[in-house]
Amino acid sequence: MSETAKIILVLFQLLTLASALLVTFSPNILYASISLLFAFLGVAIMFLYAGADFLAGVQVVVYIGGVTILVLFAIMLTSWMYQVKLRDSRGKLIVPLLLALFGLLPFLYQGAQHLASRVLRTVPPDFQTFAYSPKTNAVGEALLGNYLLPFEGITVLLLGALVGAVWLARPK
Amino acid sequence: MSFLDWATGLHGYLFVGTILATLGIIAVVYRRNSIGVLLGIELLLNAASINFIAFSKFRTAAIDGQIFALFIIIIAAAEAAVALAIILRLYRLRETIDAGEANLMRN
Amino acid sequence: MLSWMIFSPLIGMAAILAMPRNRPDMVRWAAVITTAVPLALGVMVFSQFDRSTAAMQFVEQVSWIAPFNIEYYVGIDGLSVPMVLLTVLLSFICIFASWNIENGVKGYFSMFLLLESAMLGVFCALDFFLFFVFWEVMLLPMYFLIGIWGGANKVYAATKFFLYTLAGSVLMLLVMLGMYFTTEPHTFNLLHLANLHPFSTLTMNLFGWQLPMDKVFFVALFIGFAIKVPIWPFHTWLPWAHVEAPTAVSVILAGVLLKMGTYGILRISYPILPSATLWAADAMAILGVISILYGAFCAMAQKDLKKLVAYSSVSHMGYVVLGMASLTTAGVNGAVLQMFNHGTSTAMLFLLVGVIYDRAHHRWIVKPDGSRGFGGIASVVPVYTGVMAIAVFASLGLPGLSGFISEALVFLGAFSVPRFQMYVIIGSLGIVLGAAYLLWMFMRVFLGPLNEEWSGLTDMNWRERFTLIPLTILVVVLGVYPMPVLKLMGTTVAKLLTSLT
Amino acid sequence: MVQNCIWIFSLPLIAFVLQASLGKKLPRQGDFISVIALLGSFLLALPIFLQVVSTGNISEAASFTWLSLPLPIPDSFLTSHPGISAPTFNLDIGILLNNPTAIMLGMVTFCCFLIHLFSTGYMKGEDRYNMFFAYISLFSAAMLGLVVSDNLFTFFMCWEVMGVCSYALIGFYYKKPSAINASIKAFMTTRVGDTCFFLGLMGLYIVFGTSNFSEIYQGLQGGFAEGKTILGISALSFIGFMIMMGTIGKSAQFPLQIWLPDAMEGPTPVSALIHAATMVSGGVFLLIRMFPILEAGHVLPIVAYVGAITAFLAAMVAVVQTDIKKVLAYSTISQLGYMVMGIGVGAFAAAFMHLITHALFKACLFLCSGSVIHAVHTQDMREMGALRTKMPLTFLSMLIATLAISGVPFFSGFVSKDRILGGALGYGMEHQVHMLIPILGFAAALLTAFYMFRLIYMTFCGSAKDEHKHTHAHEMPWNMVLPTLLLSGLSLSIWFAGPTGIHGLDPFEVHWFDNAVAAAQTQAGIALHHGDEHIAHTAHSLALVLSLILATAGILLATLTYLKHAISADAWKARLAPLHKVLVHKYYFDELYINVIIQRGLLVWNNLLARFDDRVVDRILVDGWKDISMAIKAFIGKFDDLVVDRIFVDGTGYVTAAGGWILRRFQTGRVQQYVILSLIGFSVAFMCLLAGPK
Repeated sequence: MSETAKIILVLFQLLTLASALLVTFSPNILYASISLLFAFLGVAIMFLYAGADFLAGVQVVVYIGGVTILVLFAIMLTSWMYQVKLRDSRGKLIVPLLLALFGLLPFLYQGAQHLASRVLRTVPPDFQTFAYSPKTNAVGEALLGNYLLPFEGITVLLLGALVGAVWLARPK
Repeated sequence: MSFLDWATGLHGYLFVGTILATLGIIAVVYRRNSIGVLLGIELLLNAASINFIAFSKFRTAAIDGQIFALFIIIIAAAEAAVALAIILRLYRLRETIDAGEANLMRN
Repeated sequence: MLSWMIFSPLIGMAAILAMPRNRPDMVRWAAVITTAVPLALGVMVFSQFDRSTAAMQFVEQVSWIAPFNIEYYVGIDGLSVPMVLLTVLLSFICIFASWNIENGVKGYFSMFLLLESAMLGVFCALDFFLFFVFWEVMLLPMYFLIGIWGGANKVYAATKFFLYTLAGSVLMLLVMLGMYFTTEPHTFNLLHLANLHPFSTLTMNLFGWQLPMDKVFFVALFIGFAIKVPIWPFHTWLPWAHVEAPTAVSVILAGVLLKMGTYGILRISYPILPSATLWAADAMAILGVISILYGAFCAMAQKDLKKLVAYSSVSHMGYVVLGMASLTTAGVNGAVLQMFNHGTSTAMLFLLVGVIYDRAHHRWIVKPDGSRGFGGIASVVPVYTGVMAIAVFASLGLPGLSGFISEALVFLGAFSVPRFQMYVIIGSLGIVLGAAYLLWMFMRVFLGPLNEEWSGLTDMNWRERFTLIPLTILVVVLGVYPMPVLKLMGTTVAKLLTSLT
Repeated sequence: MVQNCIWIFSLPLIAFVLQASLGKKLPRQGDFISVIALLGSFLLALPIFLQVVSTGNISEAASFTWLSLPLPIPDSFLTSHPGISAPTFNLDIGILLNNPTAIMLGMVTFCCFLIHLFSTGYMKGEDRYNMFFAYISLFSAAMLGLVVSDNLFTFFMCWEVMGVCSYALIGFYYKKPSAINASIKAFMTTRVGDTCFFLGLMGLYIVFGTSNFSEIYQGLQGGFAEGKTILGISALSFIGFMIMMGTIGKSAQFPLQIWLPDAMEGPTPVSALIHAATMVSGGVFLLIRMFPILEAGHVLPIVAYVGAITAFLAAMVAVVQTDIKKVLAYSTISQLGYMVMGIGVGAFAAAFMHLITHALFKACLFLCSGSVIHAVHTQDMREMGALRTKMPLTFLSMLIATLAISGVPFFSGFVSKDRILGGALGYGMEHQVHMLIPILGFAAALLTAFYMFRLIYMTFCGSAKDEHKHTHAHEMPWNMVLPTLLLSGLSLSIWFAGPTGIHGLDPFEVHWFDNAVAAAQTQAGIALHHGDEHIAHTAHSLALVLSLILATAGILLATLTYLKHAISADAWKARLAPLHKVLVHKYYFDELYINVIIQRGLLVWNNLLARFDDRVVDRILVDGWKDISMAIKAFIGKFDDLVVDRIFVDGTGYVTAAGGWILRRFQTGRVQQYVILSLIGFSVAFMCLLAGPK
């Protein structure tokens, strides 16, 4: 990868992180939802750079197109946030923050780095060809080949969720 | 090795994944608004996908990782739908979607 | 034959239990027939018994619990034949003696028959386990007979009797198991144990002390049997049991049950633990003499007729123990004869006390408050007085009646052992005291001016006379010519003593 | 002859059985059965007696094994000696007919028959009339059994049966409390003596292995019992002493004489039969049978002393008695004392003769007193008097018997008593230290004469004290008078030693008794130490003179005080008041035995022991276990309730509840808090994983 590509990737990673920060800490839920959108976009780009182009597309379609809009709808249907600004438990954030910084983060980070360094010791032979080859037909073959059973299972799940959501949200 | 190599390599992907996961958990835990909780969950799921994709590229160079990420995305969508339906129901019942109020399950 | 004799009462019992409740007379006659069967068998046994050998006769041996090689091993020899005859006779008589039991007639007679079969079992058992089983089975009916049909505080007496004897039999159980496990081919068979008797060499650890095994076994068995005899320190249950038991039960208790203890010692302790017997002979003699004197002294102080006779039984059984302890031919033969004679004479005494109790409903020679209980009733009930005189003089040891011969033999046997001579002289005081308390009782109750309160007494009816006639005949005949009974036991006692000396 | 003995012995026994069973129903209540039975026995005994009188020697025996017990012999012994059958311990009983037996048979059957005849009259009209005859015929059977038995075992058996008969007969009027007390006192005292006799018998068995007389005699000669000891002392003296105790009990000698006077409660024929002629003399007969043992056991001196003391003491008390039968009772004790003394000093033949003569005249005395009592219905001499005219025949026989007993020549008493006193004097002269024995003997002789004549004068002579009784007195019918006359006839000395009865001076000397007894001694192998002839001869002649003087003195004194009233009895009584009081109370023996030993000693001890037995042994030792177990049960119950239940079980419940309460606080219902908690848990686990060992 060329240098500029790497820079673009880093930029998008920073975008993802910043939007993720906004999602968790912004007092207004609407802003949080929109920042979530951008976070998904950053993630899609990262997928792209990781050679998962089909997934990046799916990500964009499903997450950005679907889930975020769904969330916006939910916000509008529920708490007229204009009148009622849910008072976040601002004061109480100090404890989780500390916990995260000193408790969770160092260990997750150290674990990941340790894992990564061990993984990178052996680079798979067809690294290059895989990284930059289109994956759609591979995914298609895999879905209907090795992963036929989960594919079918997931369809049943979607059906269940669909029916459930409709029944749950029906008007009285 | 430079910062760029680091960031765009496996380490960068894992670093972003970790941060996203941590922020996701904090959101889930401390968001008063149940929709905020939902957002947190979405973040978490994406962090997982990042990891799958990263390892799919840097470790196995095989499609499996991506298949998993695909399934995560599908499930996340279904889950979001159902969750929002529950939130609407909650709102209709309790006139509020404050996660703290929904404590019927207490002792 | 023997098994028929032991278990025929049980068949009778079953028949009685099946009878309707409202027909007491039917139950009574059934009981009579049931006890008549062993009596007949007993007579057959007596006639067919071979007096010349000391071996077991009428033997029946069937393996009962194979893994622990416990056998149903039954047989009789010179030692058990007199006892069996006594049991069979007394049981038959006691059925008639308990003719006026009113409440729970079925229960009473079934318990009685169970008691009879248990007693016969004990006397015929040759397997230690079987012996112990019958010993325990015998306790049960006695407890109910005294506990339900007894006198004032009958429950106290019944419980005391039961627990006291049970404590004794616990010791016996321990010894039984001890013997079972120390013998090489684990066996309960008394005859094998007698041949092996390895216990004299072994020692056992008892609470840390290293004690010779046979002596420990002997002492334990002795305590178990002494409670039954009863010998001096363990006798306190006897007056209670007798005072509270109904007439027929106290006849059986005195006539047969007291002999179980001495029979047990002769059947088990003597042949199996000869060295321990020699060691303990002195102690037994001393205890015997103490029992004689203690029983006599206490008897003199009693105000209740039955208690007096009970204490006299303690005294008479003291003679048996003294005779046994002397380990001489005359002594042991005398002891076994005394067991038989005491059985008949005391049975008569208790039957007679029962007769007067049925009529006057009290037994006071002198009422507790000092006023006269009975007085001068001889003029009112002459026949009763006559038979009572015979009974009194028989147990007194008047020559010509059965009591004297056995006492004479016991003293002869004991006196021929140099170191027992002093005991015999002290024991002979027992004869004088025996005469004293019995005649003093006879005088206060029968002679002297008539106490008007009891002028209404009626003399004995034919049923009561029927119960007493056989015993009187036995007492007189055995007094004049004791050989029929002595011939039975002679050879067995000789063999027993050869194994001891 | 042995068959006769069996019949002599069993005839009265059969009479007893018949009488006891069907007595009531027979005419005259069956008294004729026993009288005829006794007559039969007498007639059977007569030839035996006559043979002894004529030939002076009879000796037959027959025995059978009554009891045999196999002795423990190891089987090895039997197999090695096939010939011998297993040895057994045999107890043989049978009949021994030798001179003493024959003489005794003669006397006993004769007396019993006469007394039976007498009692048919005396007891007429009494209730239980038939039982009376049953008892006396059983008694006669027992006495005869005792006389003929060849061993000490049956001797003892008959001895005790006699004791029971005397108990039954003394207590015949069982309605009178005094009678039954007397009967039980008699039985108990004799029982004490019998037990000692029994122990002596046991001793015999140990030493000789048998109780047969002839075997014992041979054993003694064969030095069978040399080294043997019982309880340390020599076996023979132990046996001798015990047998003497038996005699003391039965013949009412010194320590145990309290029962005989009270035995007078029984009807008079009983007193005559039992307490004069037969039973009490049975004791002396035992000494005669067992003389060799006594001699070998060196017990004779003790016997002599007992005899002498009894004779003297009893005579003293007889002097102050007012009841006619009591006087005779004490005189019997005194005469028995004489016999025992006679045996003690070795005058074996004299004692035996005195036994026979005394039986005859004492029986006569009792029967006469019986007639007197029957006539005046009282036993108190002070209410009698001048019966001489009313009852001449009874008076005559009583006078003859009194003369005999007080030792007047021409009468049998003199013959035997003089010989005893002679023997005693000889013994005294030989062993100076024992001089006391003859002195007591002679003193007793004086007293005997005195109280016997006192009795005669108070009853028959003088003035009638009680008119009413006097007028009613009348002579008895033939069946009561005849026996007394016959007995008094036999009290003459001619039957025993010639008319004058003085040895050596008498022309028509009769020696059947002496040679019969001499023959008996050779049979028994008794070598009587004759000491040196000279002393014996002088002693006899001196004794002859002395006894004559004393007898006349006694009679003189009695006539002076009671007939002529020259000496006032009351004055002497006042002067010797303390002695009189002691004598009246019979030396306080009764009080000593009855009140002290029985009442305060035995009965108190019995009540104490019975209470001890009830309280201590029963309550504490046995029921104590109940209390202990109750205490343990209560403790365990409490412990179980408090500790186990409260602390452990409820405790855990409490802890869990508390835990539950704490944990509940965490279930706030807010999902987010659950996530936090799981996060904390996750991080802690993660930290452990990383910090853990590599």
